[in-house]
Amino acid sequence: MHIVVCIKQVPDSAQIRVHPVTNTIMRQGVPAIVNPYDLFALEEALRLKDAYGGRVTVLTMGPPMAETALRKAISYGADDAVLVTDRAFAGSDTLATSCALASAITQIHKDMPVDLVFTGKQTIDGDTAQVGPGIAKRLNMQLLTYVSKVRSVDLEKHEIMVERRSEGGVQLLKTSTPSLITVLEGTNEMRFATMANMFRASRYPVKVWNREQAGIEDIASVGLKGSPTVVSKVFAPTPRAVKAEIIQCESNDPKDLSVTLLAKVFAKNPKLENEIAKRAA
Amino acid sequence: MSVMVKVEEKLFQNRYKVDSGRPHISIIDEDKCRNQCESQACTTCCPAACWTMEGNGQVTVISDGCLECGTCRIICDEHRNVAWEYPRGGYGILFKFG
Amino acid sequence: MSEAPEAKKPAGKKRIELDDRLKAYKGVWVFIEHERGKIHPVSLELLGEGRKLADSLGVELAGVVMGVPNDTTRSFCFEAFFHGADLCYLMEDPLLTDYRNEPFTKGLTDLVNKYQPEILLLGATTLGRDLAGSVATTLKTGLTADCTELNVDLDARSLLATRPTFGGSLLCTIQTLNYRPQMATVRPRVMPMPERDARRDGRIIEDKLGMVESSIITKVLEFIPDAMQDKPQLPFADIIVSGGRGMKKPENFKLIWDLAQVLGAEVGATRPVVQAGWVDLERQVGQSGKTVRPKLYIAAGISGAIQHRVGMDAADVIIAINNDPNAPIFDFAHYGIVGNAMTILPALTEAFKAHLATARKAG
Amino acid sequence: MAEKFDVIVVGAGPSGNSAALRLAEAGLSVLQIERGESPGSKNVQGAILYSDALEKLIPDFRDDAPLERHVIEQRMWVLDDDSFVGSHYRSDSFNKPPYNRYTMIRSQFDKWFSERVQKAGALLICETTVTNLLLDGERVIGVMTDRQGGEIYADAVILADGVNSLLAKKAGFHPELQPKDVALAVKEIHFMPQEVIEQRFNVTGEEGVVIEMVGKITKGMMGTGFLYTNRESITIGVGCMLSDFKKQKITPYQLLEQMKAHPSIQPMLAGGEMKEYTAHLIPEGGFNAVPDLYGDGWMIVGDAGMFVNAVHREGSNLAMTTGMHAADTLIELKSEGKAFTAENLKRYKARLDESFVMKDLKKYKNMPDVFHTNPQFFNDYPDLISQAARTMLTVDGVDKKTKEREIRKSFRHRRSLFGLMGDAFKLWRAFE
Repeated sequence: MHIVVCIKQVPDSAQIRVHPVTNTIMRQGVPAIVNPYDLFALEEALRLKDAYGGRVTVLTMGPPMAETALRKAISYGADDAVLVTDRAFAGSDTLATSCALASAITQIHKDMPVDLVFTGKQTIDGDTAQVGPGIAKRLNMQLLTYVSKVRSVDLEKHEIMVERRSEGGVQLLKTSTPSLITVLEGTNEMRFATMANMFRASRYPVKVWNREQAGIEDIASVGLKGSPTVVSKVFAPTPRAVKAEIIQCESNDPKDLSVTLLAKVFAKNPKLENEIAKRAA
Repeated sequence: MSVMVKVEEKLFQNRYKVDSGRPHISIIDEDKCRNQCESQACTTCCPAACWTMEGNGQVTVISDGCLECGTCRIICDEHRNVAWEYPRGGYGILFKFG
Repeated sequence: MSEAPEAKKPAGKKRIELDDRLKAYKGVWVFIEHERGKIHPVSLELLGEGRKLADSLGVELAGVVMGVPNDTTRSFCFEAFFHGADLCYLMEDPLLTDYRNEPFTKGLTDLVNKYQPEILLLGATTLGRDLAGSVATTLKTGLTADCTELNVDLDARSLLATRPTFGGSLLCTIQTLNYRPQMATVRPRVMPMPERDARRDGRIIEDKLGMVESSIITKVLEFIPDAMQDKPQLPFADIIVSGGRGMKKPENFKLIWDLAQVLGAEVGATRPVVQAGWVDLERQVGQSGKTVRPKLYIAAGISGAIQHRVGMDAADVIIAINNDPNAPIFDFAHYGIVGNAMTILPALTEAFKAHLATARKAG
Repeated sequence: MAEKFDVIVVGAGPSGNSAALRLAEAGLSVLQIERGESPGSKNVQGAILYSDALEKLIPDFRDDAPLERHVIEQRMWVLDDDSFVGSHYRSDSFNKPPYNRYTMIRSQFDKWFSERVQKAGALLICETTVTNLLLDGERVIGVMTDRQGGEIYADAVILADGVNSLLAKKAGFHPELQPKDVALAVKEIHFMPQEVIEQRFNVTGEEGVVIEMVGKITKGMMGTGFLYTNRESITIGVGCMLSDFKKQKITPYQLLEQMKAHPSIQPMLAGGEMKEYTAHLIPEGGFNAVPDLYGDGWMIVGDAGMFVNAVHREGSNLAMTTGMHAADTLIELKSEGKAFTAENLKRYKARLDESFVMKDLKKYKNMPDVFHTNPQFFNDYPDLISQAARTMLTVDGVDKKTKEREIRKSFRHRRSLFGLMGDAFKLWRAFE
């Protein structure tokens, strides 16, 4: 079984702060990490490999420094790693990204047929959840999003059974391979790499492909040209014109403050008073 | 001059990868902290306020916000009651600037 | 949508030239999501928003209903009319029983190609995101996920889709260039629910799916509904009492629960509090948690970081309690008390109790 | 099959990087193990880089090292509760390349340094904690890590694992540190626009300022405060002896917060945004606290070996120099075909004794004791000095001669004349 796991190197968005005064984004010291959602996909793929045998190839598109993310994936136990990087990819939106990744998967497939493609459910920087479905459609693979568990794989029949999270419950789905699975978060915990894999990762020669090597002939299908959407504006949320009315009273006693507050709130929002009274009754 | 400081506000700016369920610092003998230690210096000198003195006189440590400086271990020189290891590789504080 | 956006121009709208072929695309569509006999509220919220977009563009608003052939499915068209749709595209087929990507993608893609809407909106739910991503790629058009605000640039008839980015620290506006339809998914509870008007009516246009079961590879073997435990339903709560890091200790969160109980409210929390394990993930309000739209939101010990704000600032009334008078929460709360949440909360709980007792006597 | 190397270097800070660089350049097989996510992610320093030591290792370091500002001005402040008396030393000679001192941000610097090391051929493995040394009798034959299959072998292990020096302790090479031998420093980094920093500190371009502070900010504890200007940020911190923290039961972040609120310091930080809060121990035991530095198959370098000159606030340069000498010792022995035995590794100590490292430490060897036994240096004097300045500078109709007399009186009042002379003598002896 050959599983390709698509990962992305992202800024650790939890570390991004906006300057309170100037409202500008502060990028200093924001480290690049493997998209946390992708780690669930990688671990799920590694578990399948442990159970059924086969190989796991990690794939990413990004700047040269994204190699670090791939090396990390190797340390967890992935067998191969491919970095697709080219200036032509700059400005790619999700459609163009899925085009490039789909093409790279086709190239990987030539060396060793791909049975499954795994990705995280979304990235933490873009949060779009579109690249996975995009790759599946381009490669004409069965798409299984928000998968919480891979129940079984039948290699001979090319069948796979998964649990998929949907609104209000879980769908038990059966489909055939090749298929693309986006993995739900919290479904597993990434393993602690072995020493042998740490050595392997630090010596592994990551395959670096440019646009041609990734099999993308049409330059207009990637980068800015291949992106239907464009970011026209990035801005900080505007502060509400009127600031909070700060409740004050002479005593500054919590009790008096509370009573004053309620009187003010209910005087202005009589409906709210009825609402609360109704609930409390 | 007294200044209100919330160390949580400071630690919030830091980046951590917490190894949940595997604290890297622990108390060897809790009874020693309660009954034999007079200074309980760890509860005032830890720069990340990981150590607290509970109402019942017991000292507890929660190492999630630990800056891995070593103060608590060295300061416990009379009792040597702190089991102190570095966190597992890659876990713990991750300085953005250092 | 570019994933780590850099504005290509400092600000404002992008001048977009549209091919003649694409000028034929007209109308605003909302995909009506339903599961087990109920419309997902986000679809109705989108009808309200779609109505505004359609009116400003001078076009019709359509609902798209796909499901098994029965009265319930058909009744969703009428619900769509009551909430603002002018017409509905109805596709009924036994293959559309449970949601599966393949038949729904084909059905929706066919409808788009046949009737050519200029804007297509879906809820940012598991279903909506799955379907939107597939349809957009199949149509090779642009899709903006998780929007919090929609507008149109009338000159170019271009959808201006605004969404949080960089983990919610900033907002960005995204436009679809020379492609149609312009697709967007919108988070539940971000847009207000429109008034239901049962006198409204509309046209139903029916279409066939044109697939047979044997051509669909993925089979649903079973649906396991979530155990009916009382999971918090924050997005639909009318009153929420939330606590942040300013509550200092997990024990202090009891004060939040006490007030919530008196008000019949849900309890919410900020990300750091959830991360520290003081309350369940289900209760997290904000960018990486739930978006809420209650009538009353009480924020105690919450500084008001943007990550939290994007999840709750649509609340009708926000009351903030914080000991830092400069905390950003006071910039967008309606009422504020500067003080220690640990002493204010119990007093507030008592004040509500007393007030409700008087109200009950009077009523 | 367990891996085997000529040398394992534990830690990728300045001392470990220097050793690994040197060894790799000489063609030895080197494995460097770092417990942080990347080199620098566990490391804390003020930070000032003295170029001399690094220049010996990487002569062209200025071309691409991530340096912040070169220091053209050194200020010394003595603070009481609400004022300071200070001296500024600014010299144009500091402003002529090649510069001698730079401010830097350690996480960036260490990463850069490590890249150089890897380019030279050393293998780096991060996110891996060395938990123990592998011993064959007295001889160190490798390390044990916290990963499955974690035994790795080497002919020599260089311990560059920082001030806590857990590995040597576990192996029984030296005892636990004493609270009197380490200082605890806490600091914060505050970001603000470059222009603001330049205006506020009267510098342009890449020029920088360093302020060292003593006085009431340390509440009578032996220690100093510091403020360094980086390109777009300011580092502010305070460090005091751990034994004093313990004795006085002072909470470090409270101390820092009060220092930041000092009317002379607060305006320098106004408008900035704090982005990180760090704490670190500094080995300040000096010459007398330096442990055994070598044995069969092992050597200690950097902070782990107490190599800090507390008086001149030098550390990273000593770290680099000791790392370099440790490496050079191994390279020399290897070329002579000699084993890395304790007997042969004596040469490491000999090299250090010959270098400025030991000479400087020896020069100030009594310094720590002087301050430990004489708290007045950090307590009474700042008050007195600042009172003196205030008295002199206040125009109030009192003649200067009377003022001088008052100042002398106040000094004598707080410390007897005998005490004053004694202090001067002690200090002089320590520096001598």
